[in-house]
Amino acid sequence: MPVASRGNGRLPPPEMDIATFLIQCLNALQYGLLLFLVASGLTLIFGIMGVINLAHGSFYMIGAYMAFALAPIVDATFGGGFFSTLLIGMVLAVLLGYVLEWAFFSFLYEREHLQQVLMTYGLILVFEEARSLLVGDDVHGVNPPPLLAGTLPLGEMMTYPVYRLFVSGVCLAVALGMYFVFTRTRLGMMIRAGSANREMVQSLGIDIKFLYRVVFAAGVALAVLAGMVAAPVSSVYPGMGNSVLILSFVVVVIGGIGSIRGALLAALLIGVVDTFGKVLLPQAAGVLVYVLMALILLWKPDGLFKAG
Amino acid sequence: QAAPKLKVGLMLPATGTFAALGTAIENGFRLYVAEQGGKLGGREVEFVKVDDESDPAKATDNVNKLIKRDNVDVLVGTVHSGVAMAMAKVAKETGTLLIVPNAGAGAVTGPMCAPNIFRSSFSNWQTGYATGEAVAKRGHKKVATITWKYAAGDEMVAGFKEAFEKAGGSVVKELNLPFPNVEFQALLTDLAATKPDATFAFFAGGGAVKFVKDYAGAGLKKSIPLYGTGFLTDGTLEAQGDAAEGIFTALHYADSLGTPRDNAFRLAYAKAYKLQPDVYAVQGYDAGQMLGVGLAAVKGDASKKGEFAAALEKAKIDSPRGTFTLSKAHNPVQDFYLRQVVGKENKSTGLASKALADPARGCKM
Amino acid sequence: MSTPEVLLRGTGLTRRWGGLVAVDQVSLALERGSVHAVIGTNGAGKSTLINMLSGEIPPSSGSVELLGQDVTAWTQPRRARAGLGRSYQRNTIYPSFTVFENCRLAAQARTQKPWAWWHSAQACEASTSTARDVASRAGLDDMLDRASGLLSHGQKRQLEIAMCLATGPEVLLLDEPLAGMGAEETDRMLALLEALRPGHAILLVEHDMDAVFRIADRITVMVNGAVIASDTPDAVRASPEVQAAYLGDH
Amino acid sequence: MNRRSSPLFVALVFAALALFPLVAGNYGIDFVTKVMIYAVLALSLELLVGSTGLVCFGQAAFFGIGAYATVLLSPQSGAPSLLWLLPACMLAAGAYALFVGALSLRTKGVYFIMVTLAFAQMAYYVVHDTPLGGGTDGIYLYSKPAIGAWLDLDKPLTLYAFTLACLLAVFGFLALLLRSRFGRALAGIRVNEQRMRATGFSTYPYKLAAFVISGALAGLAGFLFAVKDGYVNPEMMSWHLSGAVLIMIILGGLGHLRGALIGAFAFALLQEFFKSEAIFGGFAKHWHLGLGLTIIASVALLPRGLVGVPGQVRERLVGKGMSSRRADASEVRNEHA
Amino acid sequence: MQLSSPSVQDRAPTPPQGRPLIVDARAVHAWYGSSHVLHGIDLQIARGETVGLLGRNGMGKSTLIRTLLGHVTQRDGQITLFGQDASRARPHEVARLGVAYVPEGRGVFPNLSVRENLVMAARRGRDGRQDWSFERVLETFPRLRERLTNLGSQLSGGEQQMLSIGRALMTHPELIVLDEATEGLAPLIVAEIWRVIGDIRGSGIATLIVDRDYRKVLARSDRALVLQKGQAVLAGPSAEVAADPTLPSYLGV
Ligand SMILES: Nc1ncnc2c1ncn2[C@@H]1O[C@H](COP(=O)(O)OP(=O)(O)OP(=O)(O)O)[C@@H](O)[C@H]1O
Ligand SMILES: Nc1ncnc2c1ncn2[C@@H]1O[C@H](COP(=O)(O)OP(=O)(O)OP(=O)(O)O)[C@@H](O)[C@H]1O
Ligand SMILES: [Mg+2]
Ligand SMILES: [Mg+2]
Repeated sequence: MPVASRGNGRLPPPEMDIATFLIQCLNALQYGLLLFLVASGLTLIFGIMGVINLAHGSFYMIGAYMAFALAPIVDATFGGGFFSTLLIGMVLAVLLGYVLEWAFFSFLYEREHLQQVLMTYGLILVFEEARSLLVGDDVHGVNPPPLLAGTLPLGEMMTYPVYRLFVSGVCLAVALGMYFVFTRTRLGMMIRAGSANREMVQSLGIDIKFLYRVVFAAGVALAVLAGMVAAPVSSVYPGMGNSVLILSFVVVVIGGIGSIRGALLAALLIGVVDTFGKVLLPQAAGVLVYVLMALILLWKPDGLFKAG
Repeated sequence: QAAPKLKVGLMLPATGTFAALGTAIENGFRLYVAEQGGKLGGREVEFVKVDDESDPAKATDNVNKLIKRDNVDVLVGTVHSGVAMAMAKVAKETGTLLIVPNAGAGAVTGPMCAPNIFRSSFSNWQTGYATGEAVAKRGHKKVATITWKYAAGDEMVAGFKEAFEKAGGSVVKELNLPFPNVEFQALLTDLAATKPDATFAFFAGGGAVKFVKDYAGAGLKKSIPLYGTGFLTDGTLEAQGDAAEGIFTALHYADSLGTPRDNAFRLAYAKAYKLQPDVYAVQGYDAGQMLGVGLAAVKGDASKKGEFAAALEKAKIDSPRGTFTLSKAHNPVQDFYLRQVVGKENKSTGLASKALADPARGCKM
Repeated sequence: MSTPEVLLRGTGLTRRWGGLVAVDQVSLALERGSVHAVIGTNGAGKSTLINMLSGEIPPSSGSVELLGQDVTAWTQPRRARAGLGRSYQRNTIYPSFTVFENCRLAAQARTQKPWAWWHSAQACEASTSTARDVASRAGLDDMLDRASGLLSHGQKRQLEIAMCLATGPEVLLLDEPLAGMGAEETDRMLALLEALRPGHAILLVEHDMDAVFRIADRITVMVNGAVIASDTPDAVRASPEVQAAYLGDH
Repeated sequence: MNRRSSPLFVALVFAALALFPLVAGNYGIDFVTKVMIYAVLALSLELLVGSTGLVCFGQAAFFGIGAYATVLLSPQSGAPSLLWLLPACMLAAGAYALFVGALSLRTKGVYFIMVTLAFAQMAYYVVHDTPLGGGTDGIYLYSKPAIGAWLDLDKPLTLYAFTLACLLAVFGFLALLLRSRFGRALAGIRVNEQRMRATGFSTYPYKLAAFVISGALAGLAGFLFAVKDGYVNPEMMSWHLSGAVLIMIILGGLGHLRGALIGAFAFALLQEFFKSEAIFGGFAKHWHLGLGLTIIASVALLPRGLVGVPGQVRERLVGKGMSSRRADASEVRNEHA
Repeated sequence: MQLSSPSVQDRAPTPPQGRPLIVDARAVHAWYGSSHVLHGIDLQIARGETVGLLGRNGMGKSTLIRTLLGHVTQRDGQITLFGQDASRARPHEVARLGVAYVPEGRGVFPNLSVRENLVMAARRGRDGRQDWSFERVLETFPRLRERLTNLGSQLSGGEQQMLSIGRALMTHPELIVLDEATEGLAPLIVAEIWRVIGDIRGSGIATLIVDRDYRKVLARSDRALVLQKGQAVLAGPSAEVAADPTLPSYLGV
């Protein structure tokens, strides 16, 4: 009997050549960037606006299902395929976010923060069920646009889907855009100020209600964008929102609430830990992210980058 | 005079990841009952449903609801193994008839086996074992396995390994990832570095879709053939698209088996639900058949468990998948097909394993 | 008179915030029976000094001695229990509690008995009577049952002082107690300090120069973290340096 | 704001619970037993969240540890004695709480929430991924604990009575605790920890003590749950349960012990209501929708949770609007801004 | 001119003839929940005028201000700002009319740097004025220049006060409302603030000021209003108010 199989889980320790190592680094990077994209909407609504948004996963799911359900309709009416679907999806998301903020959140800011937990929990249930009623409970795949459907050779036997590069690109663009808006523009300053003292912001002539409605809408749009962009990679299935929710919070919190740089770094760190953890420490792969979070927060109780 | 209605408790997932499976099983079951004119064993059937949410922490309560509140005569359920384990425990304690239409946990017809507990689907071990035989037969020597780290995955891999090593092959790498993580890239890279002859995979639902797509996307499909238990490509082909084309899997059912029995079933199902049936629908349907057979033997008196079990143990169930019998531990002894994805179908290419019985390790009955 | 007893002594206290030296080698001694005022430009480091003395933040270097013991390594609560009380420049109250409960909870710090979980806190005579007493001394008799978050700004300032007194400290570090108080309350507060003076050592940080010169026994002047003068009120008032840096034409 | 629970209401609730078995069937007893267990769990969390201001998102871990300890410590044959098994389970949960609390109390706010989640997830993966507790399929309890012959928790009615006694004991204990000096100190920590420290309270030991008590009480709930079901599964430690308990106490109304009680019952009853086929027929499978909409409506209409309903009704009757509350809240918040 | 509460009919605040009123509030009432805090107060401010608001702690000064600015929503009475009805206006609308607010307790944004606190507020005045540039604010408060990158929460109390005033100036208001603006400031800076108030008065900006130093307020303002338990008990030109024999009793001195 070959030596290699000596009972369950007792296989020779994994070893890695340079090429494999480099590919794994690429995987880690790419996964980290995807994570950031998924968490970006939360960074905005939770990290910067300060609304504890459990429904983030639902917005993400809505995005993914839009990519699936909207694409044929958009393609038939407007043409342009994937990219026009993205555009139209974002427009719808902004509308959705705007209306949601108006109907469900505008009166919550002055209340105890935990009320938001309850509200967004209710929203999760509603969205998940609405999804079930509208599109059913089946698993669906979404194809990347033909333009990005190719693969690139990687190592001896592997290839790398071009679409994943595109996802990483979108993520970097989102990260840069958010960073710029929040740290360099007055809009960003107003938003951050609003999370600290709404009354004073109003006293400076800023319509905080409108401002926050817009920001919330933008947060929803980002989550939906993430869902739509990730759909071809992750496929579309019931409960998909749930599975990204906690991880998104982990990203935002490890990075330091309110810090976009921090969130990006945290996402990349998780990417590395998860990727190499699965290969090098498969027994503990499930907890590694949480161990990472616990260690970082015990070391730096305010996350990697304190907001500011 | 009319006998009192027979209460059938359906404990299936109506929400969550497995909702679609729950629906298919229920449809199959109801189809059979409808075919019998709404009666089994001479008694009109009444359904009571509970959404088990695939949450084992709520499972005991949900079963109790059916047994204590609704006083059902028979329990049918469920998809999730952990939930099924809780059901089996209650069924065993209360003596209520239980037919498991999907969950493949070995224990249900192993250590937990009981005269009143039956399964119309498969055991995890069975599916893995059948695949192992098939992969060995196709001439592969070194295989890597990959699955989620949870009971079903472990059991399937164990079954696969048992058959594959028996046939002289060797498992060179066992890859796991935490359930329900779907980020496969790292493990695929690892797989490529290992260079096995073939890969054996078990995933289901969204995870299966993503895995198959990622496998193809990473270019491994061409160099390292992918095998799996049937769940890898069942109910997911539409979503997997081209990435699944050509993949071999083993399961106790296949699309367009072409037998008259299957054709009739598929036609009836499609007519009733405007949907194509899948393996889950078949399992639900057969749960109905098994109940019908048992109840016929006891003339609708569900309390005569001994006779009910005896009848089923002798019975040949005329399933759309092909006839099967029940083992001593009440698990189907059935044929497994080696299927290949062609177009949007899992086409049978022949038998992977004939009349395969679960060893029912740990069952004392 | 015997030699005055030093209750609190800071020696060589320094605090850096990044590159900024907020407090630079400051030493001072608070004696029983005297009011020691610390004045200085905005951002001179007065509050930071109080924070270091009370243990709220650790000094970058230097040491603190309380009632003859080196307490540099002690936590803030421990110093507080040993007899060090402070007030904050920014209101630091329990806004959702009543005024009475604010004071009572502060008084409870002296008899904590956390293990006595079957005793009602309200039944503790010592803390309730102290609470009433300090509230009345701070001029809050009429407000005992008001939620303290709903008080006017000046009333909150009064409460801030009441809570500091409730712990019965021997050493009081008061960070701008008069800020936000009207003329009447200012007078009341100065009378209160006057009454506390015997038996206590009081550090008073204030920008109200009339008040400072009325009550202080000794004045330390800080500019940019460093002490530029520490002397009797008259000497400080006369110092041209202090006038240029802080007092102006006062 | 003084938080006096209304003793009459609570007395009525407990009286109703005591009399309930007289009118209920088997299932009713089972169901209420379950809800009472959740109420114990909710109370344990209320001590942290509502009273101390520590939002713990890992309560399921202590619950699960209590439950797993029950099963793992029970001998294979013969009923274990309640007398040592129950304390042992609470001790096990309390010990983990001590460990988790000692570390996680270094952080604050949302960071604290996430660290407690992290530690709960670690416990979850230990039972999920290792054979220790039967892995993902869970393990069974073979014989239920008892004290001699007169208290056998295998009998549903006995279990009901025992659970009710536990609930009453926990409620009473917490009510006393919260009005004691210890409880007031916790309240002070919730509102303004900085001031607490400045007046001489070492807040860390206080918080840690609250955390351990809470963990042990959650362990008690876990024990009862394991005994009731005779089956434990890793999902008992998942964050979904931690979240659900949090939802219960928010729904009931934070800052009131009876809020936890009301919340646990309301949450369970709402689920049952919307799941009921008798009322909703085929639509019952979409029960999430009804539950979700109800929760949303309750947030919108009941700013103080369910416990605030009587007060709101009174205000309505007297004709006093809600704007006063809003002014108050914003004022109080700005204090910390 | 309108009269305020009956007891002071003879000393109604009459703004200088010919200058347009920018604030004209009549019979203003305000409530916090069920407690009635303001009982019908009249207040007029003309362009470029400095008006002082006096009274002991808790008499309703801040409440009057917050009512005018739209922060207190339970209110009654007629409020006209810059000729427009603002009885129900929301705070940001009031601010955009050209009213800047330096609240008691400062209201500095703790999570923004000093620079950001200032920059975010910048806005042109009603007539397009932009004389209060970032630079000019820093010249007025040099201490802030050294602290530009610090967060609001890292400032000393006085620095926060300077920042709050500087921020108000960056909005180029027509009326600046200072609620205890000199609290916690060193005497030199206080003198500087009073000088700035004089400056802006010179440039035609009106000021409504609350300050504990009532002598300074009366000396530097055109008119003054004294509140007692939510009612105006004295009102008129500052010199007259200062000379009123009842004044000390209202201020508790
Ligand atoms: N947490 C901090 N981080 C960085 N700098 C700080 C921090 N806290 C205070 N400072 C700086 O330290 C210096 C001293 O501040 P401190 O509050 O002690 O001044 P102060 O003398 O009390 O002034 P004021 O009279 O204005 O209250 C200030 O320049 C302030 O900006
Ligand atoms: N949010 C609130 N809710 C209820 N009552 C309040 C609220 N804010 C203030 N009050 C009360 O209204 C009265 C007037 O308060 P206001 O703040 O206007 O006083 P003030 O004259 O500004 O006093 P100070 O000089 O102390 O700032 C006070 O008695 C105060 O207790
Ligand atoms: Mg200071
Ligand atoms: Mg005021």
